[in-house]
Amino acid sequence: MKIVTLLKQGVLIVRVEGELDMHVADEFRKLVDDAIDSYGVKNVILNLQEVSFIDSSGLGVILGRYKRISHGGGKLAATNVQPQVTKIFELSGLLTIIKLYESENQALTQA
Amino acid sequence: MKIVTLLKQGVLIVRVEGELDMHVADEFRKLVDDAIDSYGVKNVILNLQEVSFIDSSGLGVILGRYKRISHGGGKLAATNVQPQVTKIFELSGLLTIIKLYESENQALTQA
Amino acid sequence: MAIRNQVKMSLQSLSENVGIARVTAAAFAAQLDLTLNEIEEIKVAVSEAISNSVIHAYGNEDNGIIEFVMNLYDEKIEYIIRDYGTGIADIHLARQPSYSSDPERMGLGFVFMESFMDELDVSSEPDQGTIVKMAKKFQPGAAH
Amino acid sequence: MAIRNQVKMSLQSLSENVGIARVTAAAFAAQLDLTLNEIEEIKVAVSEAISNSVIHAYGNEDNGIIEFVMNLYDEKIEYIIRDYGTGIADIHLARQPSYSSDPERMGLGFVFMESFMDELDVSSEPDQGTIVKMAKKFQPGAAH
Ligand SMILES: Nc1ncnc2c1ncn2[C@@H]1O[C@H](COP(=O)(O)OP(=O)(O)O)[C@@H](O)[C@H]1O
Ligand SMILES: Nc1ncnc2c1ncn2[C@@H]1O[C@H](COP(=O)(O)OP(=O)(O)O)[C@@H](O)[C@H]1O
Repeated sequence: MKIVTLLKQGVLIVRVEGELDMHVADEFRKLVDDAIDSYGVKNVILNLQEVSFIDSSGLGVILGRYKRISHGGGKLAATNVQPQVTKIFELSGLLTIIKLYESENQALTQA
Repeated sequence: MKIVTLLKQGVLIVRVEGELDMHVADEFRKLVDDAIDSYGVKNVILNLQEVSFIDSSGLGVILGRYKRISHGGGKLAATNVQPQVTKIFELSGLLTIIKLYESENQALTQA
Repeated sequence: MAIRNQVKMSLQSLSENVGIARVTAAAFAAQLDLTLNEIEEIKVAVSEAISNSVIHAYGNEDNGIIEFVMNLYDEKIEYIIRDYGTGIADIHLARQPSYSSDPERMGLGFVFMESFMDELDVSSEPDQGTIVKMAKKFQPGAAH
Repeated sequence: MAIRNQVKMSLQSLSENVGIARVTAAAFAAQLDLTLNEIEEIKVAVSEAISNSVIHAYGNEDNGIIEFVMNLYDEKIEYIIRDYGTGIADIHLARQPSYSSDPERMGLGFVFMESFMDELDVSSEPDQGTIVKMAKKFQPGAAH
Protein backbone atom coordinates (compact mmCIF):
# COMPACT_ATOMS: atom_id res chain seq x y z
CA MET A 1 0.00 0.00 0.00
CA LYS A 2 1.12 3.52 -0.78
CA ILE A 3 -0.31 6.79 0.45
CA VAL A 4 0.18 10.33 -0.81
CA THR A 5 -1.21 13.21 1.25
CA LEU A 6 -1.67 16.81 0.15
CA LEU A 7 -3.71 19.88 0.99
CA LYS A 8 -6.28 21.31 -1.46
CA GLN A 9 -8.34 24.35 -0.43
CA GLY A 10 -7.75 23.56 3.24
CA VAL A 11 -8.92 19.95 2.86
CA LEU A 12 -6.61 16.96 3.38
CA ILE A 13 -6.51 14.73 0.32
CA VAL A 14 -5.34 11.16 0.90
CA ARG A 15 -4.57 9.22 -2.27
CA VAL A 16 -4.39 5.51 -1.54
CA GLU A 17 -2.92 2.76 -3.70
CA GLY A 18 -3.17 -0.98 -3.04
CA GLU A 19 -5.39 -3.51 -1.33
CA LEU A 20 -7.05 -2.34 1.87
CA ASP A 21 -7.09 -5.41 4.09
CA MET A 22 -5.97 -6.30 7.62
CA HIS A 23 -2.35 -6.43 6.55
CA VAL A 24 -2.21 -2.72 5.77
CA ALA A 25 -4.96 -1.50 8.14
CA ASP A 26 -2.63 -0.42 10.95
CA GLU A 27 -0.27 1.41 8.63
CA PHE A 28 -3.19 3.11 6.88
CA ARG A 29 -4.61 4.27 10.21
CA LYS A 30 -1.28 5.65 11.37
CA LEU A 31 -0.48 7.46 8.12
CA VAL A 32 -3.89 9.13 7.90
CA ASP A 33 -3.96 10.09 11.58
CA ASP A 34 -0.45 11.54 11.35
CA ALA A 35 -1.42 13.54 8.28
CA ILE A 36 -4.55 14.92 10.01
CA ASP A 37 -2.40 15.97 12.96
CA SER A 38 0.45 17.47 11.02
CA TYR A 39 -1.74 19.41 8.55
CA GLY A 40 -4.15 20.33 11.37
CA VAL A 41 -7.24 19.93 9.16
CA LYS A 42 -10.90 19.10 9.87
CA ASN A 43 -12.06 17.69 6.54
CA VAL A 44 -10.61 14.73 4.66
CA ILE A 45 -11.10 13.33 1.16
CA LEU A 46 -9.98 9.77 0.44
CA ASN A 47 -9.14 9.24 -3.21
CA LEU A 48 -9.56 5.49 -3.72
CA GLN A 49 -8.92 5.37 -7.47
CA GLU A 50 -6.01 2.95 -7.04
CA VAL A 51 -7.66 0.78 -4.39
CA SER A 52 -8.49 -2.47 -6.16
CA PHE A 53 -9.65 -4.41 -3.13
CA ILE A 54 -11.26 -3.76 0.23
CA ASP A 55 -12.72 -6.06 2.86
CA SER A 56 -14.26 -5.51 6.29
CA SER A 57 -10.85 -4.83 7.86
CA GLY A 58 -10.29 -2.03 5.35
CA LEU A 59 -13.79 -0.68 5.93
CA GLY A 60 -13.17 -0.77 9.68
CA VAL A 61 -10.18 1.50 9.48
CA ILE A 62 -12.06 3.94 7.22
CA LEU A 63 -14.97 3.96 9.68
CA GLY A 64 -12.47 4.62 12.48
CA ARG A 65 -11.12 7.65 10.59
CA TYR A 66 -14.71 8.84 10.02
CA LYS A 67 -15.41 8.67 13.75
CA ARG A 68 -12.29 10.59 14.60
CA ILE A 69 -12.91 13.28 12.00
CA SER A 70 -16.61 13.75 12.74
CA HIS A 71 -15.79 13.94 16.42
CA GLY A 72 -13.73 17.03 15.61
CA GLY A 73 -16.63 18.47 13.59
CA GLY A 74 -15.12 17.48 10.22
CA LYS A 75 -16.36 15.58 7.20
CA LEU A 76 -15.01 12.53 5.37
CA ALA A 77 -15.66 11.88 1.67
CA ALA A 78 -14.38 9.27 -0.77
CA THR A 79 -13.75 9.77 -4.48
CA ASN A 80 -12.98 7.77 -7.61
CA VAL A 81 -14.18 4.55 -6.00
CA GLN A 82 -13.95 1.40 -8.15
CA PRO A 83 -17.19 -0.60 -8.62
CA GLN A 84 -16.20 -3.62 -6.49
CA VAL A 85 -15.21 -1.27 -3.65
CA THR A 86 -18.44 0.71 -4.02
CA LYS A 87 -20.38 -2.54 -3.63
CA ILE A 88 -18.62 -3.29 -0.34
CA PHE A 89 -19.35 0.24 0.88
CA GLU A 90 -23.01 -0.19 -0.03
CA LEU A 91 -23.43 -3.57 1.64
CA SER A 92 -21.78 -2.37 4.83
CA GLY A 93 -24.09 0.61 5.23
CA LEU A 94 -21.08 2.94 5.19
CA LEU A 95 -22.68 4.98 2.39
CA THR A 96 -25.15 6.45 4.88
CA ILE A 97 -22.29 8.28 6.58
CA ILE A 98 -19.56 8.64 3.95
CA LYS A 99 -20.43 10.31 0.65
CA LEU A 100 -18.89 9.20 -2.62
CA TYR A 101 -17.86 11.64 -5.36
CA GLU A 102 -16.51 11.14 -8.84
CA SER A 103 -13.44 13.27 -8.39
CA GLU A 104 -11.51 15.24 -5.80
CA ASN A 105 -12.76 18.50 -7.30
CA GLN A 106 -16.37 17.38 -7.23
CA ALA A 107 -15.95 16.47 -3.56
CA LEU A 108 -14.31 19.84 -2.86
CA THR A 109 -17.10 21.86 -4.47
CA GLN A 110 -20.10 19.79 -3.40
CA ALA A 111 -19.13 18.51 0.06
CA MET B 1 -5.46 -18.27 -23.90
CA LYS B 2 -7.17 -16.67 -26.89
CA ILE B 3 -6.09 -16.72 -30.51
CA VAL B 4 -7.20 -14.60 -33.45
CA THR B 5 -6.01 -15.53 -36.95
CA LEU B 6 -6.21 -13.41 -40.08
CA LEU B 7 -4.55 -13.04 -43.47
CA LYS B 8 -2.48 -9.94 -44.37
CA GLN B 9 -0.76 -9.78 -47.78
CA GLY B 10 -0.83 -13.58 -48.02
CA VAL B 11 0.78 -14.06 -44.62
CA LEU B 12 -1.01 -15.71 -41.69
CA ILE B 13 -1.12 -13.44 -38.66
CA VAL B 14 -1.70 -15.18 -35.33
CA ARG B 15 -2.53 -12.84 -32.46
CA VAL B 16 -2.11 -14.60 -29.15
CA GLU B 17 -3.38 -13.53 -25.74
CA GLY B 18 -2.55 -15.16 -22.41
CA GLU B 19 0.17 -17.19 -20.73
CA LEU B 20 2.01 -19.66 -22.96
CA ASP B 21 2.70 -22.61 -20.69
CA MET B 22 2.14 -26.37 -20.81
CA HIS B 23 -1.54 -25.94 -19.96
CA VAL B 24 -2.28 -24.17 -23.25
CA ALA B 25 0.51 -25.67 -25.41
CA ASP B 26 -1.65 -28.38 -27.03
CA GLU B 27 -4.47 -26.00 -27.82
CA PHE B 28 -2.02 -23.45 -29.23
CA ARG B 29 -0.43 -26.08 -31.48
CA LYS B 30 -3.78 -27.26 -32.75
CA LEU B 31 -5.17 -23.77 -33.43
CA VAL B 32 -2.07 -22.61 -35.30
CA ASP B 33 -1.75 -25.82 -37.33
CA ASP B 34 -5.42 -25.71 -38.27
CA ALA B 35 -5.09 -22.08 -39.36
CA ILE B 36 -2.01 -22.88 -41.50
CA ASP B 37 -3.94 -25.72 -43.15
CA SER B 38 -7.16 -23.86 -43.73
CA TYR B 39 -5.55 -20.68 -45.06
CA GLY B 40 -3.00 -22.72 -46.99
CA VAL B 41 -0.15 -20.29 -46.29
CA LYS B 42 3.62 -20.64 -46.09
CA ASN B 43 4.61 -17.70 -43.90
CA VAL B 44 3.39 -16.97 -40.38
CA ILE B 45 3.69 -13.97 -38.06
CA LEU B 46 3.01 -14.46 -34.36
CA ASN B 47 1.86 -11.26 -32.69
CA LEU B 48 2.74 -11.78 -29.02
CA GLN B 49 1.73 -8.36 -27.72
CA GLU B 50 -0.75 -9.87 -25.24
CA VAL B 51 1.47 -12.74 -24.13
CA SER B 52 2.54 -11.87 -20.61
CA PHE B 53 4.29 -15.12 -19.79
CA ILE B 54 6.16 -17.89 -21.57
CA ASP B 55 8.21 -20.82 -20.31
CA SER B 56 10.03 -23.68 -22.02
CA SER B 57 6.75 -25.48 -22.79
CA GLY B 58 5.52 -22.41 -24.64
CA LEU B 59 8.84 -22.07 -26.46
CA GLY B 60 8.65 -25.73 -27.42
CA VAL B 61 5.37 -25.33 -29.21
CA ILE B 62 6.64 -22.22 -31.05
CA LEU B 63 9.76 -24.14 -32.10
CA GLY B 64 7.50 -26.96 -33.30
CA ARG B 65 5.54 -24.51 -35.49
CA TYR B 66 8.85 -23.13 -36.81
CA LYS B 67 9.97 -26.61 -37.84
CA ARG B 68 6.72 -27.34 -39.59
CA ILE B 69 6.68 -24.01 -41.43
CA SER B 70 10.33 -24.05 -42.47
CA HIS B 71 9.90 -27.62 -43.67
CA GLY B 72 7.34 -26.26 -46.15
CA GLY B 73 9.76 -23.50 -47.17
CA GLY B 74 8.02 -20.82 -45.11
CA LYS B 75 9.20 -18.30 -42.51
CA LEU B 76 8.11 -17.63 -38.95
CA ALA B 77 8.44 -14.21 -37.32
CA ALA B 78 7.28 -12.82 -33.98
CA THR B 79 6.20 -9.25 -33.29
CA ASN B 80 5.36 -6.96 -30.38
CA VAL B 81 7.18 -9.22 -27.93
CA GLN B 82 7.17 -8.10 -24.28
CA PRO B 83 10.58 -7.73 -22.57
CA GLN B 84 10.28 -10.75 -20.24
CA VAL B 85 9.28 -12.93 -23.21
CA THR B 86 12.13 -11.54 -25.32
CA LYS B 87 14.53 -12.54 -22.55
CA ILE B 88 13.29 -16.13 -22.63
CA PHE B 89 13.64 -16.20 -26.43
CA GLU B 90 17.20 -14.92 -26.11
CA LEU B 91 18.28 -17.39 -23.44
CA SER B 92 16.85 -20.31 -25.38
CA GLY B 93 18.73 -19.52 -28.56
CA LEU B 94 15.43 -19.27 -30.45
CA LEU B 95 16.41 -15.80 -31.70
CA THR B 96 18.91 -17.39 -34.09
CA ILE B 97 16.01 -18.91 -36.04
CA ILE B 98 13.00 -16.71 -35.33
CA LYS B 99 13.25 -13.00 -36.00
CA LEU B 100 11.54 -10.43 -33.82
CA TYR B 101 9.87 -7.29 -35.23
CA GLU B 102 8.26 -4.33 -33.57
CA SER B 103 4.97 -4.59 -35.43
CA GLU B 104 3.08 -6.78 -37.86
CA ASN B 105 3.67 -4.25 -40.63
CA GLN B 106 7.40 -4.13 -39.98
CA ALA B 107 7.51 -7.90 -40.18
CA LEU B 108 5.49 -7.88 -43.41
CA THR B 109 7.77 -5.36 -45.14
CA GLN B 110 11.14 -6.54 -43.80
CA ALA B 111 10.75 -10.30 -43.50
CA MET C 1 -19.97 -35.40 -6.64
CA ALA C 2 -16.46 -36.01 -7.85
CA ILE C 3 -13.74 -33.47 -7.14
CA ARG C 4 -12.25 -32.29 -10.43
CA ASN C 5 -9.38 -30.38 -8.93
CA GLN C 6 -8.08 -29.79 -5.43
CA VAL C 7 -5.45 -27.43 -4.12
CA LYS C 8 -4.49 -27.46 -0.46
CA MET C 9 -2.55 -24.74 1.33
CA SER C 10 -1.14 -24.42 4.77
CA LEU C 11 -0.39 -20.91 5.96
CA GLN C 12 1.14 -19.33 9.02
CA SER C 13 -1.15 -16.88 10.80
CA LEU C 14 0.55 -13.80 9.42
CA SER C 15 -1.34 -10.86 7.97
CA GLU C 16 0.82 -11.07 4.82
CA ASN C 17 -0.76 -14.42 4.06
CA VAL C 18 -4.28 -13.07 3.79
CA GLY C 19 -3.39 -11.50 0.45
CA ILE C 20 -1.52 -14.61 -0.71
CA ALA C 21 -4.55 -16.80 0.05
CA ARG C 22 -6.82 -14.35 -1.76
CA VAL C 23 -4.66 -14.35 -4.90
CA THR C 24 -4.48 -18.15 -4.92
CA ALA C 25 -8.25 -18.40 -4.43
CA ALA C 26 -8.76 -16.14 -7.44
CA ALA C 27 -6.29 -18.14 -9.55
CA PHE C 28 -8.10 -21.34 -8.60
CA ALA C 29 -11.42 -19.75 -9.61
CA ALA C 30 -9.91 -18.64 -12.93
CA GLN C 31 -10.24 -22.24 -14.16
CA LEU C 32 -13.90 -21.36 -14.57
CA ASP C 33 -15.53 -18.79 -16.82
CA LEU C 34 -16.67 -16.71 -13.88
CA THR C 35 -17.26 -12.98 -14.21
CA LEU C 36 -14.74 -10.54 -12.75
CA ASN C 37 -17.43 -9.63 -10.27
CA GLU C 38 -17.78 -13.22 -9.07
CA ILE C 39 -14.01 -13.50 -8.68
CA GLU C 40 -14.01 -10.31 -6.60
CA GLU C 41 -16.74 -11.77 -4.39
CA ILE C 42 -14.70 -14.91 -3.80
CA LYS C 43 -11.67 -12.77 -2.91
CA VAL C 44 -13.61 -10.83 -0.29
CA ALA C 45 -15.17 -13.95 1.26
CA VAL C 46 -11.81 -15.74 1.46
CA SER C 47 -10.13 -12.63 2.84
CA GLU C 48 -12.71 -12.42 5.63
CA ALA C 49 -12.36 -16.06 6.65
CA ILE C 50 -8.55 -16.08 6.67
CA SER C 51 -8.43 -12.71 8.47
CA ASN C 52 -10.74 -14.14 11.17
CA SER C 53 -8.35 -17.03 11.76
CA VAL C 54 -5.39 -14.66 12.08
CA ILE C 55 -7.18 -12.11 14.27
CA HIS C 56 -9.69 -14.04 16.35
CA ALA C 57 -8.51 -17.66 16.39
CA TYR C 58 -4.84 -16.87 16.94
CA GLY C 59 -5.10 -13.37 18.42
CA ASN C 60 -2.52 -12.08 15.93
CA GLU C 61 0.10 -14.56 17.14
CA ASP C 62 2.12 -15.60 14.11
CA ASN C 63 2.69 -19.27 14.94
CA GLY C 64 -0.82 -20.55 14.28
CA ILE C 65 -1.52 -22.73 11.25
CA ILE C 66 -4.37 -22.10 8.84
CA GLU C 67 -5.38 -24.84 6.44
CA PHE C 68 -6.98 -23.68 3.25
CA VAL C 69 -8.49 -26.23 0.85
CA MET C 70 -9.95 -25.41 -2.56
CA ASN C 71 -12.17 -27.94 -4.31
CA LEU C 72 -13.57 -27.77 -7.79
CA TYR C 73 -16.71 -29.81 -8.44
CA ASP C 74 -18.85 -30.02 -11.57
CA GLU C 75 -21.24 -27.34 -10.36
CA LYS C 76 -19.57 -25.55 -7.51
CA ILE C 77 -16.27 -24.23 -6.30
CA GLU C 78 -15.60 -24.71 -2.60
CA TYR C 79 -13.21 -23.07 -0.14
CA ILE C 80 -12.58 -24.53 3.30
CA ILE C 81 -10.67 -22.52 5.91
CA ARG C 82 -9.65 -24.31 9.07
CA ASP C 83 -7.78 -23.12 12.13
CA TYR C 84 -6.86 -24.67 15.49
CA GLY C 85 -7.39 -21.53 17.55
CA THR C 86 -9.80 -20.24 20.18
CA GLY C 87 -12.97 -21.42 18.45
CA ILE C 88 -16.39 -19.76 18.62
CA ALA C 89 -18.61 -20.42 21.63
CA ASP C 90 -21.86 -19.20 20.07
CA ILE C 91 -21.85 -19.48 16.29
CA HIS C 92 -25.37 -18.11 15.94
CA LEU C 93 -24.37 -14.94 17.78
CA ALA C 94 -21.07 -14.66 15.87
CA ARG C 95 -22.91 -14.73 12.54
CA GLN C 96 -25.26 -11.85 13.47
CA PRO C 97 -24.61 -8.76 11.37
CA SER C 98 -22.53 -6.21 13.28
CA TYR C 99 -21.64 -8.64 16.03
CA SER C 100 -17.97 -8.61 16.87
CA SER C 101 -16.10 -9.66 19.98
CA ASP C 102 -13.64 -6.88 19.14
CA PRO C 103 -15.03 -3.35 19.59
CA GLU C 104 -12.64 -2.04 16.93
CA ARG C 105 -14.06 -4.35 14.24
CA MET C 106 -17.26 -4.11 12.22
CA GLY C 107 -18.72 -7.58 12.61
CA LEU C 108 -19.26 -7.84 8.85
CA GLY C 109 -17.00 -10.80 8.05
CA PHE C 110 -19.70 -13.46 8.14
CA VAL C 111 -22.16 -11.06 6.48
CA PHE C 112 -19.84 -10.73 3.48
CA MET C 113 -19.12 -14.47 3.33
CA GLU C 114 -22.86 -15.13 3.31
CA SER C 115 -23.72 -12.43 0.75
CA PHE C 116 -20.93 -13.34 -1.66
CA MET C 117 -21.08 -17.12 -1.58
CA ASP C 118 -24.01 -19.48 -2.23
CA GLU C 119 -23.27 -21.81 0.66
CA LEU C 120 -21.72 -21.09 4.05
CA ASP C 121 -21.23 -23.58 6.83
CA VAL C 122 -19.43 -22.79 10.08
CA SER C 123 -18.48 -25.36 12.67
CA SER C 124 -16.41 -24.67 15.74
CA GLU C 125 -15.41 -26.00 19.10
CA PRO C 126 -14.05 -23.71 21.83
CA ASP C 127 -10.27 -24.17 22.20
CA GLN C 128 -10.26 -26.65 19.30
CA GLY C 129 -10.70 -24.35 16.36
CA THR C 130 -13.05 -23.41 13.56
CA ILE C 131 -13.94 -24.74 10.11
CA VAL C 132 -15.54 -22.38 7.60
CA LYS C 133 -16.79 -24.02 4.42
CA MET C 134 -18.15 -21.92 1.63
CA ALA C 135 -19.06 -22.50 -1.97
CA LYS C 136 -20.16 -20.70 -5.07
CA LYS C 137 -22.31 -22.49 -7.63
CA PHE C 138 -21.93 -22.07 -11.34
CA GLN C 139 -23.48 -23.36 -14.53
CA PRO C 140 -22.01 -26.71 -15.52
CA GLY C 141 -19.84 -26.14 -18.56
CA ALA C 142 -18.32 -22.96 -17.18
CA ALA C 143 -14.97 -24.72 -16.82
CA HIS C 144 -12.28 -23.80 -19.34
CA MET D 1 18.59 -19.00 9.55
CA ALA D 2 15.07 -18.55 10.88
CA ILE D 3 12.11 -18.91 8.53
CA ARG D 4 10.12 -15.68 8.55
CA ASN D 5 7.17 -16.99 6.60
CA GLN D 6 6.20 -20.33 5.16
CA VAL D 7 3.40 -21.30 2.80
CA LYS D 8 2.86 -24.93 1.84
CA MET D 9 0.75 -26.13 -1.06
CA SER D 10 -0.31 -29.51 -2.24
CA LEU D 11 -1.43 -29.75 -5.86
CA GLN D 12 -2.84 -32.44 -8.11
CA SER D 13 -0.72 -33.10 -11.19
CA LEU D 14 -2.99 -31.16 -13.53
CA SER D 15 -1.72 -28.68 -16.09
CA GLU D 16 -4.18 -26.07 -14.71
CA ASN D 17 -2.23 -26.06 -11.48
CA VAL D 18 1.03 -24.91 -13.05
CA GLY D 19 -0.46 -21.42 -13.45
CA ILE D 20 -1.96 -21.49 -9.95
CA ALA D 21 1.41 -22.39 -8.42
CA ARG D 22 3.09 -19.63 -10.45
CA VAL D 23 0.63 -16.98 -9.29
CA THR D 24 1.01 -18.06 -5.66
CA ALA D 25 4.81 -18.06 -5.96
CA ALA D 26 4.65 -14.49 -7.27
CA ALA D 27 2.28 -13.42 -4.47
CA PHE D 28 4.65 -14.96 -1.92
CA ALA D 29 7.57 -13.07 -3.48
CA ALA D 30 5.55 -9.82 -3.40
CA GLN D 31 6.27 -9.63 0.35
CA LEU D 32 9.71 -8.45 -0.76
CA ASP D 33 10.68 -5.37 -2.68
CA LEU D 34 11.84 -7.38 -5.66
CA THR D 35 11.82 -5.93 -9.16
CA LEU D 36 9.15 -6.99 -11.65
CA ASN D 37 11.94 -8.70 -13.54
CA GLU D 38 12.93 -10.79 -10.51
CA ILE D 39 9.31 -11.79 -9.96
CA GLU D 40 9.08 -12.87 -13.61
CA GLU D 41 12.20 -14.98 -13.17
CA ILE D 42 10.71 -16.71 -10.16
CA LYS D 43 7.52 -17.39 -12.12
CA VAL D 44 9.44 -19.05 -14.96
CA ALA D 45 11.58 -21.17 -12.62
CA VAL D 46 8.55 -22.37 -10.62
CA SER D 47 6.62 -23.02 -13.80
CA GLU D 48 9.43 -25.25 -15.11
CA ALA D 49 9.71 -27.28 -11.93
CA ILE D 50 5.98 -27.86 -11.51
CA SER D 51 5.57 -28.65 -15.23
CA ASN D 52 8.32 -31.25 -14.92
CA SER D 53 6.46 -32.99 -12.10
CA VAL D 54 3.25 -33.05 -14.13
CA ILE D 55 4.88 -34.15 -17.39
CA HIS D 56 7.86 -36.30 -16.44
CA ALA D 57 7.23 -37.53 -12.90
CA TYR D 58 3.57 -38.37 -13.40
CA GLY D 59 3.46 -38.75 -17.20
CA ASN D 60 0.48 -36.41 -17.42
CA GLU D 61 -1.61 -38.63 -15.13
CA ASP D 62 -3.79 -36.34 -13.03
CA ASN D 63 -3.71 -38.25 -9.75
CA GLY D 64 -0.15 -37.48 -8.70
CA ILE D 65 0.52 -35.13 -5.82
CA ILE D 66 2.97 -32.24 -6.00
CA GLU D 67 4.09 -30.59 -2.80
CA PHE D 68 5.15 -27.00 -3.11
CA VAL D 69 6.75 -25.23 -0.14
CA MET D 70 7.69 -21.56 -0.06
CA ASN D 71 10.06 -20.28 2.63
CA LEU D 72 11.04 -16.72 3.35
CA TYR D 73 14.35 -16.22 5.14
CA ASP D 74 16.15 -13.00 6.05
CA GLU D 75 18.25 -13.05 2.90
CA LYS D 76 16.66 -15.49 0.52
CA ILE D 77 13.33 -16.75 -0.73
CA GLU D 78 13.16 -20.48 -1.31
CA TYR D 79 10.83 -22.71 -3.35
CA ILE D 80 10.80 -26.47 -2.91
CA ILE D 81 8.93 -28.67 -5.41
CA ARG D 82 8.51 -32.30 -4.51
CA ASP D 83 6.83 -35.13 -6.37
CA TYR D 84 6.52 -38.89 -5.79
CA GLY D 85 6.82 -39.89 -9.44
CA THR D 86 9.29 -41.67 -11.71
CA GLY D 87 12.38 -39.91 -10.41
CA ILE D 88 15.52 -39.09 -12.39
CA ALA D 89 18.14 -41.82 -12.91
CA ASP D 90 20.99 -39.51 -13.94
CA ILE D 91 20.60 -36.00 -12.54
CA HIS D 92 23.84 -34.78 -14.10
CA LEU D 93 22.58 -35.78 -17.55
CA ALA D 94 19.11 -34.38 -16.91
CA ARG D 95 20.56 -30.97 -16.06
CA GLN D 96 22.55 -30.70 -19.31
CA PRO D 97 21.26 -27.91 -21.55
CA SER D 98 19.05 -29.32 -24.33
CA TYR D 99 18.82 -32.75 -22.75
CA SER D 100 15.28 -34.05 -22.64
CA SER D 101 13.94 -37.57 -22.38
CA ASP D 102 11.02 -36.35 -24.50
CA PRO D 103 11.92 -35.57 -28.14
CA GLU D 104 9.09 -33.02 -28.31
CA ARG D 105 10.53 -30.94 -25.48
CA MET D 106 13.41 -28.49 -25.42
CA GLY D 107 15.40 -29.61 -22.41
CA LEU D 108 15.57 -26.05 -21.10
CA GLY D 109 13.67 -26.45 -17.83
CA PHE D 110 16.73 -26.91 -15.62
CA VAL D 111 18.63 -24.29 -17.65
CA PHE D 112 15.96 -21.70 -16.85
CA MET D 113 15.79 -22.72 -13.18
CA GLU D 114 19.54 -22.33 -12.94
CA SER D 115 19.72 -19.02 -14.81
CA PHE D 116 16.85 -17.39 -12.95
CA MET D 117 17.56 -18.51 -9.39
CA ASP D 118 20.72 -18.12 -7.29
CA GLU D 119 20.64 -21.64 -5.86
CA LEU D 120 19.38 -24.88 -7.38
CA ASP D 121 19.56 -28.27 -5.79
CA VAL D 122 18.03 -31.41 -7.31
CA SER D 123 17.75 -34.72 -5.54
CA SER D 124 15.95 -37.74 -6.90
CA GLU D 125 15.49 -41.46 -6.50
CA PRO D 126 14.13 -43.59 -9.36
CA ASP D 127 10.51 -44.62 -8.64
CA GLN D 128 10.56 -42.58 -5.42
CA GLY D 129 10.33 -39.08 -6.78
CA THR D 130 12.21 -35.82 -7.08
CA ILE D 131 12.90 -32.79 -4.90
CA VAL D 132 13.86 -29.52 -6.54
CA LYS D 133 14.99 -26.79 -4.18
CA MET D 134 15.71 -23.34 -5.50
CA ALA D 135 16.30 -19.96 -3.95
CA LYS D 136 16.78 -16.36 -4.86
CA LYS D 137 18.87 -14.12 -2.66
CA PHE D 138 18.06 -10.52 -1.91
CA GLN D 139 19.44 -7.64 0.09
CA PRO D 140 18.38 -7.88 3.74
CA GLY D 141 15.84 -5.14 4.32
CA ALA D 142 14.01 -5.76 1.08
CA ALA D 143 11.03 -7.08 3.02
CA HIS D 144 7.99 -4.79 3.17
N1 LIG E 1 -11.89 -18.32 13.07
C1 LIG E 1 -12.43 -17.78 14.19
N2 LIG E 1 -11.98 -18.13 15.41
C2 LIG E 1 -12.51 -17.61 16.54
N3 LIG E 1 -13.52 -16.71 16.55
C3 LIG E 1 -14.01 -16.31 15.36
C4 LIG E 1 -13.50 -16.82 14.13
N4 LIG E 1 -14.19 -16.27 13.11
C5 LIG E 1 -15.10 -15.45 13.70
N5 LIG E 1 -15.00 -15.47 15.04
C6 LIG E 1 -15.86 -14.73 16.02
O1 LIG E 1 -17.03 -14.30 15.33
C7 LIG E 1 -17.16 -12.88 15.44
C8 LIG E 1 -17.80 -12.32 14.19
O2 LIG E 1 -16.94 -12.49 13.07
P1 LIG E 1 -17.07 -11.54 11.82
O3 LIG E 1 -18.50 -11.51 11.36
O4 LIG E 1 -16.07 -11.96 10.82
O5 LIG E 1 -16.73 -10.08 12.35
P2 LIG E 1 -15.36 -9.41 12.86
O6 LIG E 1 -14.21 -10.17 12.29
O7 LIG E 1 -15.44 -8.02 12.35
O8 LIG E 1 -15.39 -9.47 14.34
C9 LIG E 1 -15.75 -12.38 15.70
O9 LIG E 1 -15.76 -11.11 16.34
C10 LIG E 1 -15.17 -13.49 16.56
O10 LIG E 1 -15.57 -13.34 17.91
N1 LIG F 1 10.27 -34.10 -11.66
C1 LIG F 1 10.86 -34.93 -12.56
N2 LIG F 1 10.59 -36.27 -12.54
C2 LIG F 1 11.17 -37.10 -13.43
N3 LIG F 1 12.03 -36.69 -14.40
C3 LIG F 1 12.33 -35.39 -14.47
C4 LIG F 1 11.77 -34.44 -13.57
N4 LIG F 1 12.26 -33.22 -13.89
C5 LIG F 1 13.09 -33.40 -14.92
N5 LIG F 1 13.15 -34.69 -15.29
C6 LIG F 1 13.99 -35.28 -16.36
O1 LIG F 1 15.01 -34.35 -16.69
C7 LIG F 1 14.94 -34.02 -18.07
C8 LIG F 1 15.36 -32.58 -18.31
O2 LIG F 1 14.42 -31.70 -17.73
P1 LIG F 1 14.27 -30.22 -18.27
O3 LIG F 1 15.62 -29.57 -18.31
O4 LIG F 1 13.23 -29.54 -17.46
O5 LIG F 1 13.79 -30.38 -19.78
P2 LIG F 1 12.40 -30.85 -20.42
O6 LIG F 1 11.30 -30.69 -19.40
O7 LIG F 1 12.22 -29.97 -21.59
O8 LIG F 1 12.58 -32.30 -20.80
C9 LIG F 1 13.53 -34.34 -18.48
O9 LIG F 1 13.43 -34.60 -19.87
C10 LIG F 1 13.22 -35.55 -17.64
O10 LIG F 1 13.74 -36.72 -18.20
